Amino acid sequence: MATPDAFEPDSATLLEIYRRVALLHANDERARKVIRSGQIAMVYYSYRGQEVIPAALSAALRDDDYLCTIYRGIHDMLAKGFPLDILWAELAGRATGSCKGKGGPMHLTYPEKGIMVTTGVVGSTMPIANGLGWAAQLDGTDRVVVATFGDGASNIGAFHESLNLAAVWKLPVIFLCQNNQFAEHTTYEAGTSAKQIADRAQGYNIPGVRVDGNDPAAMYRAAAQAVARARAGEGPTLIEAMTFRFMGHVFGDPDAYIPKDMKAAAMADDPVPKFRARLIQDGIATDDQLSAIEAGIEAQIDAAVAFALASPFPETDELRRDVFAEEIAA
Amino acid sequence: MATPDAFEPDSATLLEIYRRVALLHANDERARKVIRSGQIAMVYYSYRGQEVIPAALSAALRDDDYLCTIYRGIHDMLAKGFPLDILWAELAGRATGSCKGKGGPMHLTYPEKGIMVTTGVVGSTMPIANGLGWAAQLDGTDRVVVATFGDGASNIGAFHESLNLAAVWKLPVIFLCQNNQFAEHTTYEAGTSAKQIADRAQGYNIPGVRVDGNDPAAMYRAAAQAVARARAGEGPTLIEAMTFRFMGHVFGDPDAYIPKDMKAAAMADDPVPKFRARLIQDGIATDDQLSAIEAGIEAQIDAAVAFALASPFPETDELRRDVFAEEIAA
Amino acid sequence: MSETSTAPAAAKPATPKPPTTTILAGLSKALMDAFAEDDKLLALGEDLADPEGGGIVGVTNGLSTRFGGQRVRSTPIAEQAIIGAAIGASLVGYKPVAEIMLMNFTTVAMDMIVNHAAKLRFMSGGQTSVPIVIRTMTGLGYGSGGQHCDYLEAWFAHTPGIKVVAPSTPQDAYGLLRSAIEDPDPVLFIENLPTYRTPMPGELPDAGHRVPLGKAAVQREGTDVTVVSYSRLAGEARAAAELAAAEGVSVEVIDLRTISPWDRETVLASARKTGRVLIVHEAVKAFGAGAEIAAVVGEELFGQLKAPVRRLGGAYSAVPYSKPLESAYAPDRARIAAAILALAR
Amino acid sequence: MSETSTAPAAAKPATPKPPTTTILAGLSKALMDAFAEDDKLLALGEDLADPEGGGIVGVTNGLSTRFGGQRVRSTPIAEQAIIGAAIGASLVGYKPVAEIMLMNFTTVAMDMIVNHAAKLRFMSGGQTSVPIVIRTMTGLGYGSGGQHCDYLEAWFAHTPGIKVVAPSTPQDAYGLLRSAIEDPDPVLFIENLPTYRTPMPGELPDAGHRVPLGKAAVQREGTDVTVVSYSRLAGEARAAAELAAAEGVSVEVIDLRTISPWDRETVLASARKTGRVLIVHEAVKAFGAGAEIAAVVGEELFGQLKAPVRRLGGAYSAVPYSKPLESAYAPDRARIAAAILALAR
Ligand SMILES: Cc1ncc(C[n+]2csc(CCOP(=O)(O)OP(=O)(O)O)c2C)c(N)n1
Ligand SMILES: Cc1ncc(C[n+]2csc(CCOP(=O)(O)OP(=O)(O)O)c2C)c(N)n1
Ligand SMILES: [Mg+2]
Ligand SMILES: [Mg+2]
Repeated sequence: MATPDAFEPDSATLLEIYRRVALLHANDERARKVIRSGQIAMVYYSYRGQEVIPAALSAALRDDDYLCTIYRGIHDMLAKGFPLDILWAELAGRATGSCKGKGGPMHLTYPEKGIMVTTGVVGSTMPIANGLGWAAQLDGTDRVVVATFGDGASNIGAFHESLNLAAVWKLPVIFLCQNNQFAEHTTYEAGTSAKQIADRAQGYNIPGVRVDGNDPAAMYRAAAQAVARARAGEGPTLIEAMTFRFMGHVFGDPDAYIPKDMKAAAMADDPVPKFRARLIQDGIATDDQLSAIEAGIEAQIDAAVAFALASPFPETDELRRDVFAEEIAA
Repeated sequence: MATPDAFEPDSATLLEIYRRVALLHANDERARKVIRSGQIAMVYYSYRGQEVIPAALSAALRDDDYLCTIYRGIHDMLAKGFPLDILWAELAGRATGSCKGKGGPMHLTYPEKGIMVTTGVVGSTMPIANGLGWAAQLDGTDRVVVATFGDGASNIGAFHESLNLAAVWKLPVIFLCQNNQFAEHTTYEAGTSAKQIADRAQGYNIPGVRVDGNDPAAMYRAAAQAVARARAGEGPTLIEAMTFRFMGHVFGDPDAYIPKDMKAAAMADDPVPKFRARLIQDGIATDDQLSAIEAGIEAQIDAAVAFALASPFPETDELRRDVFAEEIAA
Repeated sequence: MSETSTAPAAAKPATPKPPTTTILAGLSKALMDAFAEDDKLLALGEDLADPEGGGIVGVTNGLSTRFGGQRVRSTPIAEQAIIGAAIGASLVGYKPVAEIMLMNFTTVAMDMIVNHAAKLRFMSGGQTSVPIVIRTMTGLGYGSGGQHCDYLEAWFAHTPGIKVVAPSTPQDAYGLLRSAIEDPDPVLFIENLPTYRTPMPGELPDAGHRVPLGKAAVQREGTDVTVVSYSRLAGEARAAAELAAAEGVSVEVIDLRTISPWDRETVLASARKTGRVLIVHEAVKAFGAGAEIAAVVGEELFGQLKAPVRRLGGAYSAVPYSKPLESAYAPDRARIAAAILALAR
Repeated sequence: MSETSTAPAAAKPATPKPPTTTILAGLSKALMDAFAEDDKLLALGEDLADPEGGGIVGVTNGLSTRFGGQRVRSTPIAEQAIIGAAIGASLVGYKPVAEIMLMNFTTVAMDMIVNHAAKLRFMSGGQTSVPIVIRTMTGLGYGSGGQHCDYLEAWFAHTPGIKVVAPSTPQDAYGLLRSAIEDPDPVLFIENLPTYRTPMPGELPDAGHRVPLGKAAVQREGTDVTVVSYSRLAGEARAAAELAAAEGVSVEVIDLRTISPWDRETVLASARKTGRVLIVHEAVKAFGAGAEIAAVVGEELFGQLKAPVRRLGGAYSAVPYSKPLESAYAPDRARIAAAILALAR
């Protein structure tokens, strides 16, 4: 197996990661703005602060790789290529949404880019990801599957059953823990016994890697190495990507349970401007180039929000459709 | 923390362990004989070959310590002091059984000796054991709790949730895995990814100990050390006790899935006669002394079986009792 | 209160606003009072203790500060471990109140609840018992979609050995929770999330107040139609009864309060009187708890009813996200009133 | 066959013994035939492949040898992982048949079954679907006690998005399993363990045989009483019908076969004809599937029935171990016959 260094991102890759980071960042800012404005009411789990993880990960993935993600997963999905217009239409509960308005923010799905499941139940990405990995194995493709989940989710039974099965079956699944150090209001220490979640990999005899998820190059290396391992048929990897969520658990959370200095330190180290400055400093892009990228993103989001708000709500008949393949009688 | 050597069993302890081994051994032989004779029909999970584990463990426990065990758990219970007469009456489904005949072999209970739960659901001893440990903590006693389970059970979600909670809460619980190398018909390797189950302890930052469960002194040392740790308020231990079940999964299992030489080797190394010979060789007991113990046990079992078979079956009214504290209306 | 004290002296005397309180307050007070009376009470669940904010909605706010972090403990996200710990402690004299944050998450703890909590008394021949309360919240109305607001009471009502309770008023929330805690057997206690903070008439009861398990409340008397409901929809049924009254139909509203064991006597007595029964719940109608009630009413009062027993319930689908669909999913006061009028016709 | 060929030539010609087969054989053949026809079929579960004995009861015996260890896989003891793997593979074109060894162990996989398998089509707005079959066995009669033989079909019938099937004959076992596998949505397939090997009349169907989901079978025609049942107790109902016939009561026996969606038309047509309905299942009576059927029959045929709809079901307790209690727990042919006679009176 190659060492992580073999997976060093080049400049083009870093720029591509930044493009995704900028998109994720702008979209989260917009989502909170739209909620505050009252234009869309939704239960929203901000991922602000965690953008680098999926941006770097997805740069190591292909479109036909699969993703299973969670309620706090819009960053994962956007990075994987979820189209903005049908995302926003779904958030707004419109008939034009990816799920016709039936799923909502916690159940976004877009198989065309491999975004197969979004779940609101802690831990439940992992068992399903294994099935997608089994399918890839049977298909004889080198597709990989990513299951993302939080630090808190590493304590639930589904985590254990899934990592064990993936290891025994040598499935091409990457278990990506986004360790933002809180599970709702509970600190890492109050819920999690392991010194670090990556330690749990030993119990499945698979690699366990802890990485600074806010460091684009480090995150890319870890992801690319796990992807290479999975594509080669060598089995699953557990990645623990360290990060922090800036906006509390759910929109409106006053987050009094977060020590003030901890939060201040994390926000002072905001990975988005830091990455941006780094690109300029390293001569990978100019301020103007990045600003142009960002402006383009804002325009796309504008259009998507407008599309969503102009779209119709679903007919109540939809309650009878998609329960089964065949429509249910009225 | 003292090293395992500090817990070396003395001669009296070894003899006491043998007394329990002999009881367990004789009772299993009798159970299979009684089933074959047609006197009692029951689904029976023989523990033949695993006797040393609970015999040595229970020598390190007190009567007021708690035990949660499984369908293959009669050895655990007898070692902990389950009375033979109400055991047999329960096996026979009689009103005089410990559970009035309602529980049967998979749900034996005897709180007077701390035998709190017997479950037929794989993994389910562990979550409940934690609650008993919490109670001990709250009571301010130094009671400990043992949850026993099989190697296969180490792959189910309840295992993971329980070890994590016990570790975070520093509960006085000993997680005792009786690794007989098969889960029903599935080999260790086909179901379990860990190199050894003890490795999983690292994921909870607790001690994980692998021991030859068929070696009375080694098993006693491991158990006594875990008990001492729990009593001292230092938290849980995971013990993986290596063993083998001689009679397949359930009475009548032709066990074609067990490699013949593996089984032959295990049976040639039967821990019961080996321990017996060792005691004589080491001058801890004479053949006559041990024979006298064994004869006494046979007589007790005779009496218990006779008691059971002479006892009445429960009245069908019992269906309305013990559903709730208050009897249900007819 | 502030209204009367700040009213200008010259104004005509303000009619004192009738007091209101909330289900959330009722639940919190019930826990506080019960913990103060019995030091064998424990509480556990995710984010339940004060360092974690005293519960995600605040029901247990203050409890750990007052009664200590050993008795009131936040847990990892591990529902099997939560219920297991509650069961274990209850086997040896404690009375744990376990919280499963949302009812949909009972799905990861069903083995502990159904195969263990509900059965250990029976399987042990009465040697052990499991006096636990499992508090859980649910209910649609806030756009949480398919995995966060199911009503699954029918599963537990179908499980011998566990009782199922669901209050619809602050006073009942108090009295039922106190009774559930005192009950010697496991009780599943279902709380409606969207109405936690809805102001409702009356004051918080004092510490002696109990509502016995298994006893329904006739919340409104009437002669033409009996509506049987529970949880949030009992409130909608009361509102529907007023709408129907305006159309000249006299409605008796029964809030079951306990779903299992349910109060047959009260329901049958009312049905005998009115001859027309409508059962309403938010859970999926098909194979819902209402079916059992309809089956028993139909059987016991065969030939004595004036109309078929009708049921309203949730649609046969997952709960949808989009607001218009979510609103159409479950019965509301208008649909209940329409069903009442159709029955009375 | 051996009987006729070994009969001495001089003996009077032996009446050929009518052929018999078993549910176990029906299930095994259904899997073999289906796997041979569609290489997207997968199977997984504990001890299911041939190195592990081809299933603890042998239903899948030979499958992995014939179709390969990649398609037919034994799993760790991890029911969430089993159902999760089935769901995942089904999302991208495979058709997994997952086995949960005993129905009581669905309790550790309810999240996967209820929150995911049953809901993903709806929540994704039809973009994904979950064409899996979950085979599970259950049923009392062999002294397994409280945690190994519950019938929990009512839980799943109450869950929109999953179908529930339970055969009572070898031919239906074959035809229903084939249809369940071909169905584009998740199907819970309930097998009765104690009758797996009971010889039953008829031969194994050939590969074209299908029994449509949602269609009941009128297994015996009659005019006085309709008995509705499924799974093992449909067989007891047929036997009870003969006992009742001896007393001059003509019984129509309906085997639902599919519990959700159930065949209202067939049940209502029969009920209209006989005017008397008895519903029988092994599951706990209270809040059982029978309640839905009774509620619908009572509602649809209000004023047209000759007697109240009656139900027989399991006692309100955990399943007891002791033989006399176990025998008293669920209806048998004698109790069913007695209920038929009481209804007809
Ligand atoms: C089985 C289950 N239990 C509880 C919840 C409620 N819940 C939603 S998010 C959450 C915290 C999850 O924390 P973590 O896994 O660290 O992810 P994060 O939200 O920090 O991204 C909890 C407890 C749930 N959704 N599912
Ligand atoms: C949740 C659950 N799944 C499946 C089973 C069926 N089952 C009973 S025993 C057993 C094997 C357990 O193996 P192991 O844990 O190694 O214990 P052993 O029987 O070897 O002592 C299985 C799969 C069960 N009882 N519970
Ligand atoms: Mg987190
Ligand atoms: Mg084993």
